[in-house]
Amino acid sequence: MRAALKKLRQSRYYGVGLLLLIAIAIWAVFKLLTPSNFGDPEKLVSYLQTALIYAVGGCGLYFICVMGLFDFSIGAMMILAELAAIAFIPWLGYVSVVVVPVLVGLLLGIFNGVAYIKMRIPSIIVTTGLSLLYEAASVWMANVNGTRLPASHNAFGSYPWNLVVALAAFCLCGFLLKYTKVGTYTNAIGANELVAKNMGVDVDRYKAIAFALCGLFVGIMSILYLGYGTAQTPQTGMLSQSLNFKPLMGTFFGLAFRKYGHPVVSIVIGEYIVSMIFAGFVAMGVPTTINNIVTGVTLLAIVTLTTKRFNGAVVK
Amino acid sequence: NGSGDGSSGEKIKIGVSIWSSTDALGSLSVDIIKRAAEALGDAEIVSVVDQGHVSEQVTASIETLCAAGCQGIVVCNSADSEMASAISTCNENGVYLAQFYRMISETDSPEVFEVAKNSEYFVGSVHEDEVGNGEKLIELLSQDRDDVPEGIQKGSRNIKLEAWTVGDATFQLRWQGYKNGVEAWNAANPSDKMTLSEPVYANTSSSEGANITQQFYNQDNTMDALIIAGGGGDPLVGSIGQLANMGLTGKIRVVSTDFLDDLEDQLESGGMYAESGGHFCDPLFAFLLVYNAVKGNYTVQAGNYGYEILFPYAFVSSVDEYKAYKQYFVDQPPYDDDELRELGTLDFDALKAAAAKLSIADVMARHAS
Amino acid sequence: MTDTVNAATAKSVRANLCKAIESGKLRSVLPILGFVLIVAFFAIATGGRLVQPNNVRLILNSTYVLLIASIGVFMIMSMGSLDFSQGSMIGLSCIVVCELSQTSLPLAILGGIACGMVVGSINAYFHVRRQIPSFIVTICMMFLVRGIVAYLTTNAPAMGAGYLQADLNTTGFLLPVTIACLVAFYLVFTFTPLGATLKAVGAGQTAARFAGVSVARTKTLVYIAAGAITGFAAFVLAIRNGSVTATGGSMLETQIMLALVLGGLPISGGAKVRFSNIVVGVLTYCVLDRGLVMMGLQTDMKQFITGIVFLIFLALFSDRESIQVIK
Amino acid sequence: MAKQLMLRAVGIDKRFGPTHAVDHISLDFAKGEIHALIGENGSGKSTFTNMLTGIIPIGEGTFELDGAQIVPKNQVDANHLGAAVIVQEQGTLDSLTVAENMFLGDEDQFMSRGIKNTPAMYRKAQELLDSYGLGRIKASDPIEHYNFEDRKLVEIVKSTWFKPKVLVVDETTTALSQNGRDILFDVMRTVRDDGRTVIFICHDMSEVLMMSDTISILRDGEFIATVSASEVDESKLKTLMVGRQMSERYYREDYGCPLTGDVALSMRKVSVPGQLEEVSLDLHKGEILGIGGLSECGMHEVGKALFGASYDRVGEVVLGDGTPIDSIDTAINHSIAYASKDRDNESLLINDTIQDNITLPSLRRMGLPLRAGELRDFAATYANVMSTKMVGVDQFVSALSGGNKQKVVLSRWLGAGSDILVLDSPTRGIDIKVKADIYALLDMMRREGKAILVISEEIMELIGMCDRIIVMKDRKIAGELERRPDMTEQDLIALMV
Ligand SMILES: Nc1ncnc2c1ncn2[C@@H]1O[C@H](COP(=O)(O)OP(=O)(O)OP(=O)(O)O)[C@@H](O)[C@H]1O
Ligand SMILES: Nc1ncnc2c1ncn2[C@@H]1O[C@H](COP(=O)(O)OP(=O)(O)OP(=O)(O)O)[C@@H](O)[C@H]1O
Ligand SMILES: [Mg+2]
Ligand SMILES: [Mg+2]
Repeated sequence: MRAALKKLRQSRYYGVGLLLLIAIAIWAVFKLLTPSNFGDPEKLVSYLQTALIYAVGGCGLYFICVMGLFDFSIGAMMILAELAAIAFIPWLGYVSVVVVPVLVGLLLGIFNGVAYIKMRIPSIIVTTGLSLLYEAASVWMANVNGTRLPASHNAFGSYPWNLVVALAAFCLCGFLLKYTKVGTYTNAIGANELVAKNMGVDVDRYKAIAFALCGLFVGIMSILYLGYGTAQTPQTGMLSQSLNFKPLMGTFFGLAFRKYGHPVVSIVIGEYIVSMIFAGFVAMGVPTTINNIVTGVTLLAIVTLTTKRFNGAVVK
Repeated sequence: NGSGDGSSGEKIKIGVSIWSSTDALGSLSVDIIKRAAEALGDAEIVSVVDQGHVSEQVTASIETLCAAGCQGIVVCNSADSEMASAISTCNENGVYLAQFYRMISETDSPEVFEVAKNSEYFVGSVHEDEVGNGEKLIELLSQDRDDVPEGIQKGSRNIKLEAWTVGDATFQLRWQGYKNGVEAWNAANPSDKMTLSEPVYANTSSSEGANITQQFYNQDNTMDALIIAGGGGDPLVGSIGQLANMGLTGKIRVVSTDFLDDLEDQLESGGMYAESGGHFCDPLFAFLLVYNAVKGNYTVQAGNYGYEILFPYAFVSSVDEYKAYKQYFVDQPPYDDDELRELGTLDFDALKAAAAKLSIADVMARHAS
Repeated sequence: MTDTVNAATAKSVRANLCKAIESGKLRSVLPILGFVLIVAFFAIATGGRLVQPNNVRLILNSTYVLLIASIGVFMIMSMGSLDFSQGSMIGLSCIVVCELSQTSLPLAILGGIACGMVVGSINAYFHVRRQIPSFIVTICMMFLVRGIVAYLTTNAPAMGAGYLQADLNTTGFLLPVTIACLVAFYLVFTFTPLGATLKAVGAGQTAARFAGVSVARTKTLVYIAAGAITGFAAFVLAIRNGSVTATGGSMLETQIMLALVLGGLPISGGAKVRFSNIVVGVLTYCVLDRGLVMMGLQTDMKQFITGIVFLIFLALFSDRESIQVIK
Repeated sequence: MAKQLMLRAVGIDKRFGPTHAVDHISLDFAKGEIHALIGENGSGKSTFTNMLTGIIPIGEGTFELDGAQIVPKNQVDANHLGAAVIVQEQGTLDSLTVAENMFLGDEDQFMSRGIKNTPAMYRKAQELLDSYGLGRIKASDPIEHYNFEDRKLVEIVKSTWFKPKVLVVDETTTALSQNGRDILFDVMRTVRDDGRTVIFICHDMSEVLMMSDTISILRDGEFIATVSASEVDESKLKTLMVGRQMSERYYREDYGCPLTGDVALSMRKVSVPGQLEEVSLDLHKGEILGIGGLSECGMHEVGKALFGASYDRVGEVVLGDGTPIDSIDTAINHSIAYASKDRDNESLLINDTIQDNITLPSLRRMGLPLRAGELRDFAATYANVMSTKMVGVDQFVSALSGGNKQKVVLSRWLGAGSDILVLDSPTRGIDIKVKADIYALLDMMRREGKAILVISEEIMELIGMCDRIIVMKDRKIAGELERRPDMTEQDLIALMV
């Protein structure tokens, strides 16, 4: 029995299975509480819509969080990328909606990476500082062509195009993690930077690459986010930071289930759980402010359950 | 004493404390104040502080603007009690203060109201009748109409409410208005009752607006109306877009107090049912209140609340109404430079009368040449 | 001949300077120099307005909450941990203070402190006992507690009793209270083993343990104490604002972090932590922020300059040598 | 029969600050041999091989491998050039799969146009594991699924599958069980029989003699001699390694000093999971008690257990008067001192000042308020008692040499007025002069009636300094010896193995 359990735990699908079980359990709770308003197949599909958006961002953050770094500028990057997309529509049309956010994301990602590498300052701090600049830039960008995405350009806000873009992003992320050096090296740097360096991993380079990739995925997320919401107001005073956390939730799931493999799937299911909880609260008609509380508790619980404790561990 | 400085030919220095000068309503509000200052010639906007409606930043912004040498400040605060700090700061520094989009509630915050009354520098408030606005929108929703697209001709009975941030003072009042309206309807029509959902908050984000709309419909596909209480326009854009995506345009009545660029099309297609707006002139009057106080066009006396201007909302619920609104509020400013200069000389009663009079018809009368 | 002597002196001066920079002595006063520079700049740029006594008082008024709340975060960051839940925590404590102020003032203060301690101990439980990185724990808590704050203020802001604002909201009361907090903490930090203990945990948890520092207990107590301090800061906040809305304390955690880093606090904590980081950092942050407003800059420009100055200061202050792995 | 040359080191030299870790070593390694490098701790073995395998840059000199000069930039580069290493520390990384670990830094063979052929990589890794008889390890599993020993075995495969011309095995055996050792030894023999070369670093002389063909001895960074394994025995090797007749005054000279009956600290049936099993001992006042044994015998944990620092300890540690010592806190409060073997991580706050390091455990006993001047004087006093070489007490410990670091550790406990000292490897990596100072200090404290427990890997130190020596083996006490002039290393080694 024990051995079987151990074997199960070691199975490659244990983590994904566990997450799915958690998702189903949460679905069941809401379904029981509000049978008619929640959880029918077509509704389940609609919950996925927002989950997809944040999961794409979560994939990007995964590259840097796995190294123990963080990027506090993704909210500002996203806003700037979206506004840039809107700004160039008159010249580029649909191309602007797809290409510009990705380029802006990538560019700012590279910028973050280079600043972090060159200045040798903790990433949380450096990206917070840079987010101030990006926020300021988003105000200027908003002056170019306003803050609204024309309805004629919102195909990426709904099925099937959002799914196409999201799936492409997930595949790209999975591919990068499994079929390029980036995945291996970011993991290796996360596990032990000094050992990785000794193995010939150019640590600085791969950290910069990870930041660039994070930016790239935030750019892709911006396509979906803008398509879905079709408007974006510039934000200042670090208010853009509130946009950091939804993608981060997914990344936390990805990290918590990392040791079981399949980080991308974990991120997507994780975001789906978050999205489902929100929908569940709307369905029950209870104040959705509780949603934040429940999301916080769920996340803490999951991280707690998946954290292995050992004596004398140095945790910061 | 700050107010003494302005006499020697220098410009009158006015500061603005606002939640954000970069979002839709915020930038309109700041622009109209700046334009007025320019037109008047002898006033300058020293600084605009974005405080994000975070209480401590609101109080800090008043202190900073006083330190910056302002003679008058206009503020859109987030909670009544912040005004107690703000007013005492202004009292100490001899700086005139007026609120826009806000007023101090005598019933909810009697102490703050008292502070305002006792101040010689709190000039007063310009605000909309938010409760009335809420009631009016519900009234519009309840009516059967035949001059609108087919799917939304019948009066609404199942209304969903989308808000922006939790606990925002303006939202509280509008919400009260919605509730009053629903109650009034239900009292009058016990056999045909109306329901209003709990508010769900979209945080001024269009994506969250879209998501909420989707979840409202998921929860209850018999909904026939959606109120987007505000949030600067983004949540509204997101919600309308989502309804369009779900093929529900022209099937669910959408009302809001935020204005859209493409309102005409939306009204035509049934994407929108009605809107209240035009309130972006409100900061202008707060500015004028302070400006005139600094100039000495009237004095602020301790012992009464100060000057209060109840700013009228413009309601738009048909294409024709919008056309007029667009011509006189959007395409050209409701006051031209000469008129602004004229407003800058008025005493309070005249100012109040001017504000009360502002409507589409009023602008039409002044500008139709 | 004198030339060579001069050259030699110049050389030795330069060598000494290099040495001073290397040994980190100069680096530890750089933030103070930065502060002086910023004050001097804005004093000139605002035509002396910044340093007029009355305006100094006005600017100080808005620093009290930040100064007090920074003490707790300072302790946490000295140990190399982080706390992002401060903003939500102060919001919640402030609600408690406001509600209890209707009953009695001492009860309100104690209630606020107790509330902060509860949140702090939850942070401590997950971080210390469950060994989850503080970054993750406190971000989750930030969400969770913000949700509670929003829930409690859904229908109306939590209103404090009138006397809070009417009687206590004066420089004459708040400034001494803030100074008292800072002095009290300074005394405890400098003249008891607390300071050495915090730095030791930041410099190396394992080694600190073998030198008799109970790391788990220290961390737990510090998180709880930081909660208590934040709870007290919530009392000051309640005095200044009179009520709490759903956004009460929003972004405070980021402001504190930026301020402390501007004050020269190494984000990994440890030996180079100084009490002056708190005061210098908060004042620099506030002078920068308020100074730009006083110069009449637009939001976007103001923000842009803040960002640039922040990054420049960082690049100059941060001590890169002693950290091998920068996260 | 002259063997062909595989590797020639010419004038290899490395300094760390003033430490001359490797002093112009020239050495030849033949094809088809297992060539042991032996020498005391700190004699430069690892530094030498680390330069060969790209872990640290070469200071001076050249390596010629199979006729061509090599200058490896990093470990992977060295692998490509034909030199590989298995180190003692864990060299595999969490959160990578077994295969990713095996090919870390060496993915290029599976890359085409930037795309990694992961299935091919897994297949190849699995084939390699199978060929080493490690089929139970799955190449696609995350490495966390395996225990320390299995991970070590993965490292062995990782460093040898590509048939390096020179394989360095640096103190790897201590990490392995018998079974793992057998696998490693097989690998080493295969390499040799294949006509390639193994450089074998090991402190266990019997293993050295069993496995190697040629033995080179280093001492204090200098090359001493190369001998054929068949021509020497352990004692000869030891003499070569130590290379000096112990001066009479180096260790203490007295014998037959009777033990006081006063027990200062005792352990009763103490077990620590995986480390100790039912160990009991008494430490008396005025004695130096030595604990010896091979690596991994559990002796280091004895020190931690006595200091209240072990996790999950069962059994009791009590003072002479019966006061239980259950935490570091109580230990320090009852004047117990502890210096860890892992000086940089467990003894010293490396990134902190000398002053902070010395005063930290004593703060609790100083009256409040603490005064900066007093603290500084306190630190300076005790640092000077130990004649620590430093710029000042506000210097960072990280900038000190190994010996001075240890002096700071001892100053700290002198300052704390400790009566019971538990010292783990007190002279590890320390030069003769400082060693002698430390020995003198220990002897003086003994005579003052303090109780001292010395855990040491250096047998001579135990014989020279201790009143009693407890030898440990496999987490248990294997025997105890009384101090006597004619004790030999063999007496202890007999108990250890
Ligand atoms: N990175 C370093 N910085 C400073 N000194 C070093 C460094 N690495 C080694 N040393 C010093 O160089 C000398 C040789 O060390 P090395 O590790 O090569 O010895 P070793 O023979 O391998 O010892 P052991 O048997 O303990 O492993 C020692 O005095 C050591 O303290
Ligand atoms: N890890 C290190 N990092 C930086 N500098 C070091 C390091 N180790 C040693 N040093 C420098 O080298 C100098 C000598 O250190 P080292 O340990 O080599 O001395 P040593 O001659 O072996 O003395 P001791 O016998 O006391 O160990 C130190 O003063 C220090 O400046
Ligand atoms: Mg070695
Ligand atoms: Mg040394």
